[in-house]
Amino acid sequence: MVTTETARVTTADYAGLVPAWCPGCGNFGILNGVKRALVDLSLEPSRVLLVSGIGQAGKLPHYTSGNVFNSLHGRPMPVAIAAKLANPELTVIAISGDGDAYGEGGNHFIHAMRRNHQITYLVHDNQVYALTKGQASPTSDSGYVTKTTPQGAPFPVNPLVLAIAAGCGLVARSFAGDTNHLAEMIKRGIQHRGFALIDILQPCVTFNRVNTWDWYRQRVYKLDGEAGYDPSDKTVAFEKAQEWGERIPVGVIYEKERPTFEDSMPALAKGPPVKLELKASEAEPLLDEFV
Amino acid sequence: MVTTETARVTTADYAGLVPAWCPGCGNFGILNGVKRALVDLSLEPSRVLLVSGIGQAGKLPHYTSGNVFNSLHGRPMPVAIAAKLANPELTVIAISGDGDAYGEGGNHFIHAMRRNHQITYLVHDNQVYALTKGQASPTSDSGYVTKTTPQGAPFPVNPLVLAIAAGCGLVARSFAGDTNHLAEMIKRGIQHRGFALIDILQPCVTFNRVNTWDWYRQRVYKLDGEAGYDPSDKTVAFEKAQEWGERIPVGVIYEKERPTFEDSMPALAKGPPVKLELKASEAEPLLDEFV
Amino acid sequence: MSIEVNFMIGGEAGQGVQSVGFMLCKALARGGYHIFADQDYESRIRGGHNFFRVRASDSPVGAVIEPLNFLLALNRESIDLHRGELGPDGIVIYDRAKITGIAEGDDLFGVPLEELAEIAGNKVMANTVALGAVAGLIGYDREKINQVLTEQFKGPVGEANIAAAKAGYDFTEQNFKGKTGFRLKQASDARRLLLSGTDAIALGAIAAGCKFIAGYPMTPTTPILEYMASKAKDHNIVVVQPEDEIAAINMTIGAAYTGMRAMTATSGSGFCLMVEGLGLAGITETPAVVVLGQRPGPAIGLPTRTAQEELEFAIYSGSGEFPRAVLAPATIEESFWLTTKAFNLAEKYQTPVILIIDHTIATSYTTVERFDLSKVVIDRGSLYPDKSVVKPEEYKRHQLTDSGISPRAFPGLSRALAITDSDEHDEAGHLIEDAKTRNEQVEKRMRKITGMRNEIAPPRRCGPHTAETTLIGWGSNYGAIREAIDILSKEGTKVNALHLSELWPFPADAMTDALKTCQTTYVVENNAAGQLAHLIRAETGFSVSGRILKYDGRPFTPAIIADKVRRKEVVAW
Amino acid sequence: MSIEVNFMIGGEAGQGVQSVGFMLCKALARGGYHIFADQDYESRIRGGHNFFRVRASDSPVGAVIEPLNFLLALNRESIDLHRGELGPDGIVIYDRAKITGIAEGDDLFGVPLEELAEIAGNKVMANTVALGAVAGLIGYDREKINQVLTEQFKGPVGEANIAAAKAGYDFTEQNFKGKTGFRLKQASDARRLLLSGTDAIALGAIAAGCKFIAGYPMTPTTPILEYMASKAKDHNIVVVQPEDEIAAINMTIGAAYTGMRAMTATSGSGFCLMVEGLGLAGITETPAVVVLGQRPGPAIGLPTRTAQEELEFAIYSGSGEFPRAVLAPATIEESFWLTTKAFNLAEKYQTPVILIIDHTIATSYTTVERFDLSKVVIDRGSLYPDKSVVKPEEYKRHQLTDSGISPRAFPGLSRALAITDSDEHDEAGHLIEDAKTRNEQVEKRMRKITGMRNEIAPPRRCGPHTAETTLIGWGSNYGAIREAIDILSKEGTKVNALHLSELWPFPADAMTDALKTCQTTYVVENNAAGQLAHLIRAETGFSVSGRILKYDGRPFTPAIIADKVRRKEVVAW
Ligand SMILES: Cc1ncc(C[n+]2csc(CCOP(=O)(O)OP(=O)(O)O)c2C)c(N)n1
Ligand SMILES: Cc1ncc(C[n+]2csc(CCOP(=O)(O)OP(=O)(O)O)c2C)c(N)n1
Ligand code: SF4
Ligand code: SF4
Ligand SMILES: [Mg+2]
Ligand SMILES: [Mg+2]
Repeated sequence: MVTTETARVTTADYAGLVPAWCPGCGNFGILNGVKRALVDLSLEPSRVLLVSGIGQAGKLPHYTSGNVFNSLHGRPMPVAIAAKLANPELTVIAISGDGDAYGEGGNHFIHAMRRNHQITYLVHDNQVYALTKGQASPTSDSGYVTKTTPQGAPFPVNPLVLAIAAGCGLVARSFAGDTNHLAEMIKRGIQHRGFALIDILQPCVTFNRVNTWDWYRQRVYKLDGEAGYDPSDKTVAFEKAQEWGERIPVGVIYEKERPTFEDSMPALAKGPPVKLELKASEAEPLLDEFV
Repeated sequence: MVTTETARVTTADYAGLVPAWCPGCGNFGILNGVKRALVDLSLEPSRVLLVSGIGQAGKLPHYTSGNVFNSLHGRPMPVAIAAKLANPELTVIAISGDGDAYGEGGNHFIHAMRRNHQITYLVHDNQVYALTKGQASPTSDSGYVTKTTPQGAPFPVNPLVLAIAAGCGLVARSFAGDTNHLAEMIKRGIQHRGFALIDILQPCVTFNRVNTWDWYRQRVYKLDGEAGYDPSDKTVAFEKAQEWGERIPVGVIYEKERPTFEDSMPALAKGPPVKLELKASEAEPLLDEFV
Repeated sequence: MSIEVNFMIGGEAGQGVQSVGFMLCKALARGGYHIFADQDYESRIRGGHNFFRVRASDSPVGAVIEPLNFLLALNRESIDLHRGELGPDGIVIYDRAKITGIAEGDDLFGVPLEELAEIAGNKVMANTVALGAVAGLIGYDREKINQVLTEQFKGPVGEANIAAAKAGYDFTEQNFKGKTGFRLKQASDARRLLLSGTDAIALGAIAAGCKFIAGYPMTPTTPILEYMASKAKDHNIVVVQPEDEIAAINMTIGAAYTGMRAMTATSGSGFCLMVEGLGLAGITETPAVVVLGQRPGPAIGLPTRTAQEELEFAIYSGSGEFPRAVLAPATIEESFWLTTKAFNLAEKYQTPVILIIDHTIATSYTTVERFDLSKVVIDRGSLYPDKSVVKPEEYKRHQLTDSGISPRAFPGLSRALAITDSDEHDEAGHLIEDAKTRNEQVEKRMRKITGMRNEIAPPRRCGPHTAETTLIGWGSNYGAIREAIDILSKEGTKVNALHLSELWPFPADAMTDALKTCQTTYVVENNAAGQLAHLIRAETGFSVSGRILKYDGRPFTPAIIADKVRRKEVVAW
Repeated sequence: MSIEVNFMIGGEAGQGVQSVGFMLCKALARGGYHIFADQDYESRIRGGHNFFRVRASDSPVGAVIEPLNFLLALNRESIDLHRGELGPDGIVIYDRAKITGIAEGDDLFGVPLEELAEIAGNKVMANTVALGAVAGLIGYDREKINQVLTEQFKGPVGEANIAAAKAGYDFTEQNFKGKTGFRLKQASDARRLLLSGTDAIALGAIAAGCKFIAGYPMTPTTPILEYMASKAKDHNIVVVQPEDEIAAINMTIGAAYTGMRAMTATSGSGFCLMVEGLGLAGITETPAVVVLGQRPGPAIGLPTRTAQEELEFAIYSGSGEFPRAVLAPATIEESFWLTTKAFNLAEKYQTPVILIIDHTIATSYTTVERFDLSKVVIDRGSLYPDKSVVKPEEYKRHQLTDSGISPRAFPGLSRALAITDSDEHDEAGHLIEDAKTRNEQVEKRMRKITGMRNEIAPPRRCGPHTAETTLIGWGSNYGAIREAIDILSKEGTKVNALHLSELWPFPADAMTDALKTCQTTYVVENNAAGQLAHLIRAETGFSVSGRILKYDGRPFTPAIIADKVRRKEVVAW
């Protein structure tokens, strides 16, 4: 198929390899949500860059289309950040598992949010290290028993609370079981000016026997159905983000725009840095300063 | 001087090398606060372990007494955590600069708090990388100009907000200019069951020409003077912790006890693991399981 | 005539390939057989193609070999891919109802696995039926199978599985009796241990008194962490799964500084994040045992496969110069003993010790004679006598000594203050700037290398003292090399081997000596660069004649090595 | 007779030692002198003891030497420590009012520095008075000093400083005229650049078209980051100071993948945190230029001093095996050129390139002839032609080729999709498990080494073609070695040198050839292990006769090397 700038983008453009995930895995729903969002936004695959980490979540980019950088465990964020700085015309989506994002990648997570890079971050949150066969993750519920935590996992990290605290511009949660909602959140994330976190509840049918499809389904409720919820109120958002257990809110928990990191970079003034011509003579006036 | 268990601990016991800090540096006040707190608590130096990182702050342990592990930049926390697990009878104090704690060490910071290790964490927050000569730190105010951020530093991290979000049990701020208050906070930290963060406003007279002694003095006010402030209310604390600019609160911003990581470790049941006898025969019954 | 049977269980991830394979090993080991078994699996949890090879023999075995005698095919792909690996009398056991349309042949032994499982209670037990079917084909003691099943599955599930196994057993016994020549009776009464490499290391660590492990999950060493965690309560082991590997190594150092025997385990990517910590252990003179399980790189590479690509990385990594030991067990049994040695070297020389293994060692299973724990030495090195400090200044953590070793005191256990620093420091542990103290401390640390080198084992020679060709190896290739020697010597080619299990400080003198009598020399390594060959030249000046290299992530077999030697199919320098 | 003067400015941190030293260099360089200057400072911001040595000559110089002609002592300690380093006619300039009670001597030239400064406006300008005083003593052109002061201090402050310098100048001219034999007039009209090593690298990077740098501050490479930041606006350079070095290397890779020339700079500890990223660059075939500034380790070690302890670390670090280049400039001038080469190698071979320097190169200043920027080559390697992709599948990021090099396409710049993975992958960049594809990709990557090796410069020979003794060096020791040869040859000892500036892929054939004519061979290295000697043996089998090692954090001087050669004071293998 010859795609041209004007051709409509369809789901077929986002076809990819056959997923190596377990049947019934929540990741399939996420994959569909990603495709739906990109098609809805009419983004050509060649204008999209998917940067992922290592884990089951990290494989997603191979199962759709676009530019792909499948990076190290915990490290998609710095790769994504630099790619966006190098070419701000790209739509850059970073993809992690909960271990990738909040464990190994925790430091990048905090700092990417405070600096407010123009990235949409999708975290497949199955509350477990799936690819390595079921150890506790930073989001595993307190007391969650695994082979490395026979005494039960410690107090978890709440990524949404942390994101609000770190200055994230758009903080949202969605559920792998609701592709429409998820696609909506991803679109919101891409359209948000600044960093957007979408933490996605993702059942892992093989290793997480506690936070199952049913477990999530029984608890998840949509925030936009909540009368008067104001996602721009940080304190309200902080409280809402802490809600976990009997009821789990999904939707945009917090949103507030502020200047992005890219805004502060004088280097981007002349357009995408990657398009600048390279010439040695540029250093000529600098030499004068050393005479 | 022969110190014995019963001898009174005095400031002399906490004498150390001559500091290599600049005259007028806020670190001197912090050093005094640390000594005062340890003497007030009658802690023998041999029962105290000071684990520091690299930076001006990281040198502190050499200027007093106690067991000392001056570790890598950004890494005092994991060393401190393990030492505490190995010998819970030690009073373990971790010491960092703002770069050490919130930059290089950011991931350990978040996770140490959520797991709630029994550590007191002193962060000398001078809002600058001092030892490396004045680059922006994660707590540098927005727009702060340094040689690496001529366009001004990006949005800073607020360590107290982050700490509350990550589940820290005791979240406090103090000021290097008020040794009494600081000593008080350090004592509160040591006495708190669980992780205690004391972020200490520390003027760097050489590199930070914005957040000076005067700048802090004009803004700092004590929270305990604030009628009805309830540090056990997380939402209130979250709001208070965000206060920065014209007025900067010092004192205990948030405190709530919850089970510590040590509590969850079955290995500690028989006393300090470091005191257990090592014998190969312990593996004998395990061999049977492989027959 | 020696008895030897070679099985493969093949199927998708999630089909239970590993568990059937393991139970078969266990049952055969209980019958006194020597076992060597390896696993081939993908970096996914369901689907794809996995297999598990089990070799059982009445004499010790240390590698997988070709051809197969039994292929237990849990899916079609297993037949497509591996039928060709069967020997002349080889047999495929499969479910004729599920797998159809394969080329007919005498090798096909159809068993209604799912049907029999359903009758026994649930078709998920098809694997157990298969296990029973294999046992039936070789006429193996039913009791041994039942025992293993009872241990694996408790209560009523166990009973159902026993019924399922019985169904499989009865079926093959009734339908195929006499159609195969393999009969495995009890080989001996030996009660050997059946262990993987990670089991052996975890046991070695516990026997050595290690009560602290911090580790971030990573194939292939996660099972060490998991095993230690499973024993945390009963054996008072502090087990921490921290946020990343940087925390893991620094925790290991923190615990060791405080006086515990402490370790961490990882593989290449995680080890990358630990190398700054190695230097910290080096300069603070803190023992730290690090298990490095190699898999093919660079970066993530092939996460579930084998390699030997990080020898030079293990030896040279970290900022600055400091002593370290690098030990590379050749077998699962040696993994146990070198783990205990690692702790002794680490504590005696107060420096990091890296136990480098390959994925094959980590994930294979073998039978070993029960470890005689009375032979385990726990040598904690030089300790500062308790209570002897009157003034805190008296104790100097980094005291200059002839051996370079300064007595250790631990914080809080006496009045001695343990003071140390990642900056260059004086004897007392305080940071310094002057050249003289710097020189003293560098030289002190470097002197420890002399002591360590004296404790390093020389290369082990296998086969005849002199030979036309000498194979030089390290790590798990030991098993395959040894059998390659046998194959070649049966053909009249005199081949021997030099195997290095203790690689750093490099036993240069012993190696130089050993090489003197060698003619043609080939290293055998699972990498593309020939790192051991390079190291040997760096340390002795000796250049090997050629390199037998394999970097596809799969282990060597004896036949592959023998073939390369025969054809002189080696990579020149 | 050649003119040559040797100055030292000594004082506490915070007293302005560095700025006086630098201004002196600048003023002398403007007079056509060749300069070599180095810095000795502690890891603290105020206090302690610092000194700055300036050597000015009418012919090119590349090292500091003994003895001193002028010691500008800003505090007492400087006199105590360095008076003994003065030559027969040496002079101490100091403030007699502030520093009292020193043993009298003809060498003491007291100048009321603070008093004169106060008269000129403020006693903080005592340093400027001192600068003027030195200039007065050597009768140097006042205008040159004034120029430099005006550039350094703007407006009225500049004028006050000019007055202060004048006061110092007048004082020494009036009081000490004729008491010293050193007169420095304009040496030539040459308009050379005065640069530190980090300046040269930053300029090289900008000339090479590097417009992306991510770096976390660390001595001695922070100034590269800072310089690039100062030019960010005018030269459209993206400069990021991220949270840690892990982010820095991964950002560098991200930017390079997207099509920019990108770099990062650090020293040992930070490099430790980057080695996982090296492997990522290796397997994703992404160019990445990493500057590694060495200081004495292990761990933090001596943060503000010099070392060469990370050569083997640079070469062997990272998980798995992948091609890389390691370049080690011998001089500040070469730092510029090798930086431009680093970008070319990185992009042509799509792999990481490490520019390894020592603290001495980084922080010394020297004069160099103005770089001819028309000689700078920007070779971006094989690029996939734009717009040529009809189906996205057509472009294969990791296409197999004879050279191992696959054309690069950048995301978003054409329809070609740039797909890559840290897992082993196929040509299209998707992760794989099979042995065949694995082998193809390993071999493809390794083939790039052949191309790279052809671009590596052979060792440079200095001195006579044959000699009794050959000194083998790398990094900043080049300057000292060259002068050591001169010293020894004047004594009638024939010595030459082989210097390696491009160390990996190691130029093994050229080195083997070069070594053929050598008799006694000594490596000269700032480390305790003799890493270059070890590398040479690993790569060529050649064992050097001995090692001249220095690991106290201070640079070699020509005299130290000459002395060691004379006394054969070398470390044997
Ligand atoms: C540095 C490093 N450490 C550890 C690993 C091993 N590893 C691979 S995936 C993974 C965790 C996966 O968990 P998560 O990120 O939650 O992803 P999931 O598989 O659950 O989707 C780990 C620890 C690695 N590849 N690299
Ligand atoms: C891994 C690593 N990166 C960088 C450095 C260099 N370094 C030393 S101290 C420091 C920052 C100091 O800032 P901070 O932690 O705020 O301490 P301060 O000096 O301000 O007290 C840095 C970047 C290092 N030692 N190790
Ligand atoms: S292991 Fe869990 S996360 Fe991974 S593919 Fe299977 S169900 Fe999904
Ligand atoms: S540089 Fe700043 S933080 Fe460091 S000692 Fe001086 S005043 Fe204190
Ligand atoms: Mg997960
Ligand atoms: Mg600071």
